[in-house]
Amino acid sequence: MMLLVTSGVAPYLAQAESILDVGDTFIVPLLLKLAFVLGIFFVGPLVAGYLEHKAMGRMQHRRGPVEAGPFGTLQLVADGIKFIQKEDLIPSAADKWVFAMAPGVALVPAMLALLVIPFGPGVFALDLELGLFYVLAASSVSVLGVLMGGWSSANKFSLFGGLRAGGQLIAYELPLILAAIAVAVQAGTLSLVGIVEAQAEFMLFGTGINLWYVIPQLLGFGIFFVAALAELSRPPFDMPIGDSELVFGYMTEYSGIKYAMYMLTEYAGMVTMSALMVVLYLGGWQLLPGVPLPGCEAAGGLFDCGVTGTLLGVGVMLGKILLLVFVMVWLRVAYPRLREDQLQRIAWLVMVPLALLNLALVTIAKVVY
Amino acid sequence: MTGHDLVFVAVGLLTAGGAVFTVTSKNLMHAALFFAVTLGGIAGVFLTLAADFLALVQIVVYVGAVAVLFMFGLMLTRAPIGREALDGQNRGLAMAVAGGLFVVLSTLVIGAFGDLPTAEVTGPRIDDLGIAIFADWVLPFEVLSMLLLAALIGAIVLARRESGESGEELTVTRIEMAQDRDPEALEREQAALTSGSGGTGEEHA
Amino acid sequence: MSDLDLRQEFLAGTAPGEDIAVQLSGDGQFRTADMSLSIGPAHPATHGVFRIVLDLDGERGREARPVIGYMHRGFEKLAEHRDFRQIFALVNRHDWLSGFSNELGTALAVEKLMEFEVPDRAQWIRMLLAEWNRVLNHLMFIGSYALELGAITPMFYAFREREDIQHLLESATGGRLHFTYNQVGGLKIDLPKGFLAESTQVSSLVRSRLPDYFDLVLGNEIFHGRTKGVGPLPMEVALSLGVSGPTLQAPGLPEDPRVTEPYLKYGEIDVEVPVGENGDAFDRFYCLLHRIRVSLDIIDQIHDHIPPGPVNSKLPKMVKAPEGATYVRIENPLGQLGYWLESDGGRTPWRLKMRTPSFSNVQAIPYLMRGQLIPDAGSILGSVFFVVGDIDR
Amino acid sequence: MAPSAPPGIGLLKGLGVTIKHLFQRPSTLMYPHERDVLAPRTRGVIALMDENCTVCMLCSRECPDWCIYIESHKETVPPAKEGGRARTRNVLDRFAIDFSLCMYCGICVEVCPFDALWWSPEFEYSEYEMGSLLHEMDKLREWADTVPPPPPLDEGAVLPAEVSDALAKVEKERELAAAKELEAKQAAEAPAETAGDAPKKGKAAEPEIHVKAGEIDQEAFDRLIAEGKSERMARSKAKAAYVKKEKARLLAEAEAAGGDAEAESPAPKAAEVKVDAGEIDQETFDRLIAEGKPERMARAKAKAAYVKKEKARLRAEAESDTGEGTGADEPAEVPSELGASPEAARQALDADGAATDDDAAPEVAAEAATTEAPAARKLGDIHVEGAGEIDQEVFDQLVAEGKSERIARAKAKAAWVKKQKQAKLDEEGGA
Repeated sequence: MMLLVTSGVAPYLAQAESILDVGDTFIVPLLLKLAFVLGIFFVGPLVAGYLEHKAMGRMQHRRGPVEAGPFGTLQLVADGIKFIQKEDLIPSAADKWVFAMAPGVALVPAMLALLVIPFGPGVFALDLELGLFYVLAASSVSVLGVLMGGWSSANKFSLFGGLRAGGQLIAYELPLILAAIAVAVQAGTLSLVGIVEAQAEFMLFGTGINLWYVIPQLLGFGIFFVAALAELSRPPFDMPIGDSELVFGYMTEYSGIKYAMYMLTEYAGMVTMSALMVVLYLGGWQLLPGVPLPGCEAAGGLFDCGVTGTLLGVGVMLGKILLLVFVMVWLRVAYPRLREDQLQRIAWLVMVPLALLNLALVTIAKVVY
Repeated sequence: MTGHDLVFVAVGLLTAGGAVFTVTSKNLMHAALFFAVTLGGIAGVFLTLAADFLALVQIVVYVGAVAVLFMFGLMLTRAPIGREALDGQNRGLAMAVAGGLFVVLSTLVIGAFGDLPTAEVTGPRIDDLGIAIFADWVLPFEVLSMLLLAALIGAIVLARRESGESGEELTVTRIEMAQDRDPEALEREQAALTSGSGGTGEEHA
Repeated sequence: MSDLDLRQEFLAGTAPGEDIAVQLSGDGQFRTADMSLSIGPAHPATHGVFRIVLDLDGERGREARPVIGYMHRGFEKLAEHRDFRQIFALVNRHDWLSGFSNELGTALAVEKLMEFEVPDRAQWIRMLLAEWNRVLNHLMFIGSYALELGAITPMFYAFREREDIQHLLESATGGRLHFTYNQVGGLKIDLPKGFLAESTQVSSLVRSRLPDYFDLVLGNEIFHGRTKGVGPLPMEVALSLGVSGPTLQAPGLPEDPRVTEPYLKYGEIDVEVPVGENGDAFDRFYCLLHRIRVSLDIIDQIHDHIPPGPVNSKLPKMVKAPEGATYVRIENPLGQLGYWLESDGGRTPWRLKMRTPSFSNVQAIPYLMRGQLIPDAGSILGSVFFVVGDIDR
Repeated sequence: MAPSAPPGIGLLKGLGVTIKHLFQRPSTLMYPHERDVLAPRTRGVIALMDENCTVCMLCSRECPDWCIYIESHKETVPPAKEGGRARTRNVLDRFAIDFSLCMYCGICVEVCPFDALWWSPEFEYSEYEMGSLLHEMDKLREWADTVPPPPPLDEGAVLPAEVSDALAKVEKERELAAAKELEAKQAAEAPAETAGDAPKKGKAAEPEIHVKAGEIDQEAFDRLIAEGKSERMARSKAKAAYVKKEKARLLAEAEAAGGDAEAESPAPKAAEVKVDAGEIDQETFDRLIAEGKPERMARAKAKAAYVKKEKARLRAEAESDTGEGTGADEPAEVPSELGASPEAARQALDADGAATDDDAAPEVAAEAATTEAPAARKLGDIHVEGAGEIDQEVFDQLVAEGKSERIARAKAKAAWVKKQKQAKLDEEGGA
């Protein structure tokens, strides 16, 4: 992170329009941005986890957590404290360094991915020109941590979990990127903020109706969503964990804080991927297509919104993210797990051709109009 | 020396260190991990040279895919978990090749760019990159993609053929496998083979 | 379905390192290193202390060897040292999900040996409770099988229904799992007032919730993908292995002692036997789910039939079965339960041999698992429906 | 097999089922905050009424895992009459059940010939140490306060012999009382001559007197202790003395109140003495808590106290408005106390079994009353000979409807039996 900020990315800081750029010093906005990203990183997964607990509970005809805090809201905090207290076990046959480093390797990229995601009008740490590509690159590194954990545990179940995770990630990286590229082609930019802007300006061909990309790219959205589920190992693609087959996959031997780090990675990934989908397909922080947020009517309706507009924008964005997280939870509740070979088959025989088709269609449409 | 130079040196050292550990590591898996570090370091080098796009491509393709594929392959084979000596017994040759390459490359680079003045690095914009690839260099690009496709198909074909067709006879070197099989099972298998009952496929169907 | 199999001819004359000719067989897939994976005795997929050793090639198992006996408690021997009143508390524990049916089998065996005439009312009530017990058991397996395939929700729904039924049974028997309600000659005590009304109510409640399972599990495409064509058990193999219950009905044989050899009053009511077509995991689950429906139908029929009268008959102070032996088989929730009861005229059985459905069903596992993937191994393991206590006794 | 639906429908249905439940009320019971009402037959914990125990050792011997420990000694009881023979009897010293071994089969409760062992639905007695699961006599006695009355049996049930005997006796007495009332009426028509009434009344009142057996006569106790008797002995004697005294007192009271013939029923109708068992007597509860008893125990006792109080109150109410002619129809005892004799408890099977079953209180109460009344016979009570016959009409109809022959026959049989019963019932009603 230091690397990014201090070196090549520094020039972009100057041109960024983020409201986090207060004052003209360098260090204050930097700290502010760090705090913002870390805040999202630690609170987002908690909220997502709480939503999962509660929604899952209610859908299963039970209540979910109720005791810790009001309505059980502090359950995950309590879990975190428990994880910290637990003994940090390392199997004697394990490769200790790799074993210890693996959760961190998985965790850090998940954190870095949040750097460029805009959470509201002007609320982002960085507006990279390559934002989309950057998020995908960061999330693809996470799998190294999973593989390291799976291999170093010296456990056959962990090994299988790692293998499956590796195979799954390689298989789904391709459709994910292809679907994202289609969006980049349509928007004509790789910047996430730019994509949101492009969505605000996109009109249905020949008419004046503003639409989000989810309508013209419904296929791409579907592919992206499924690929994101697979990339995150969320049910019905949770074979790397597959508790009834592989005990707990690559996490079998982990306990205490390291296990918590893996879990944090998963939930942070859910938040990141949902945020990415909102930005790419669901119009970012816009409330409705073609309707600027109150307070944002000036300046093209995306920036310079004032306090109310900004807060509203952040609220809309978070609401959309939680909606997508809820859908992920919903799928987890409703479906059994697929088999690894079925997943590969879907990836290579269905998803990749469809993603290519989608890309081709979008490119043709882009060229024609 | 500017801060920029410091970062560049640090990243360069990280890359070089990763590379050294890759070749000296006694554990195959560690070597693969250090290799991933090296690849990541190279991405860092690109970044310090303001080639963001290249850096990200480096991460997606090499760290996210190639290194993962490496480890994937190692896990599928019998990569030893834990400490186990690993020796290709080609050290002299490898060192000679690596050393020669280093000398040749550094001579070339220093000879070609050594006298250029240090300037503020400004990488190319992606637009320029795209235009360059798809306008000026479109032919090499297409040729390269064809090559890669051919390699891909070739790999699949080779992999399939290597394991042979059902019923084919191959000459292989016998390896000792009997320690985990009881002799009776072997006899049974042999009897099944000699009676010509075919492969296991029929039994399972 | 099998892998490419590299078979080496182990000739006496060759030594390791020498070149020999080998024959290739299989379908020409990739070949990877072998691994022996021990699933169990404590593994989430085995629900109990049951162990299976898989020889793996990649994720594909070449051979599966079930290892049983981690839970052997010597019930058969224990029963030889407990009198005919006490063995009821033993037998309802070997298959802890079908306590009532186990008791029923024992009671029938002892009564058959003693040539005891059981009052009609007791027979009908026994049937009623046995069917409720069957529903209880099957609900458990619906939940656990779905869980094995990664669907977490059906378990919770199943337990909700189980709770209602257990409440009902508790009001009559006092127990939730180990009912101990049967005794030689009938039942311990009559049903409490309002039991039948509540039973009708619970029956319609469970029936109204059955569609949830059909929609959530049986109709799900992912579920189809995981179970259809997985672990098919042909009829002749099924018969030769002695499997029973849903596992035997899945290949299409409507074998069910309730119909083929009616005991109690099953002859007087309508019992439907659901059958499958291919004998695969899907069909086994299909049969299981439909057996719940059938049981509810039976329960509704029984409600109209229960006559007034006594539920037990006067017994001698010390129940002694006359010298001799008998065999009784009944349809337990998981399949056919047989009790071979031999008495030397004393107050305890001289020998009580249990032919338990789980033990026989588990025999099919090595056959079914050969050449299957690990996830399919879980799918198969869950679909032959066994209770570990019932395997090991 | 299931009809094949278009692809994707199954997935959507799954989503539908789960989202449907999102908007339903969860079925969870928030356990420590809410408690379930367990069935009276629930095998939660075994309670001991040690005063009923005769140390016959049957339970201990029949226990499949030998988890009941009994110790006793013999005592010589001095002859009742001068010159009689001294008898020996067993005195219970220790009765313990090891609940870490118990497998809750209930054989001990079942075999106990003197109703000393009972099942209680209480289940919250887990401990941190295994050894603490060994419940000694005092603890087992405390559980006895939590034993609910047994539930009434199903309509079609044949009552156990002892219960039906007791009911027959009650019926006989009832007839006797009716006859006497008739006589009394006739007598009242004649010029007043009430001298013969008092003894009759006294006699009628005798079985109605019921005393709480748990208390002891302190005076007698002290005296016996002073005489050097063992404490146990003294307590049991004092208990007996108390019971005797109380009975005498109640009898005297009854006689004193005896001008009015219709005020002769200290025990009101069973159905009226029905109390909501869920409540607790706060006063008792607080007192027990203050005494340092565990909360659970206190709650159980307070519950019992509440039930006791309520019953007493209801009874008093019933007594106060005996203007109506409830006099002769309910001589059945109300076994409100658990220390009651086994016969009383058995009668409770039918009489006020549902007293604490607050769920079904109203209708069960009504039904309990009808069970009591001899005239209200139901189909279930009637026995029909020859169940082999079938109702041809029904049979033909069912066969015509396409039912299988077996089903049709079974249903027709049931229809025939029902018809016969109805006919019999009508006959009786007409007669």
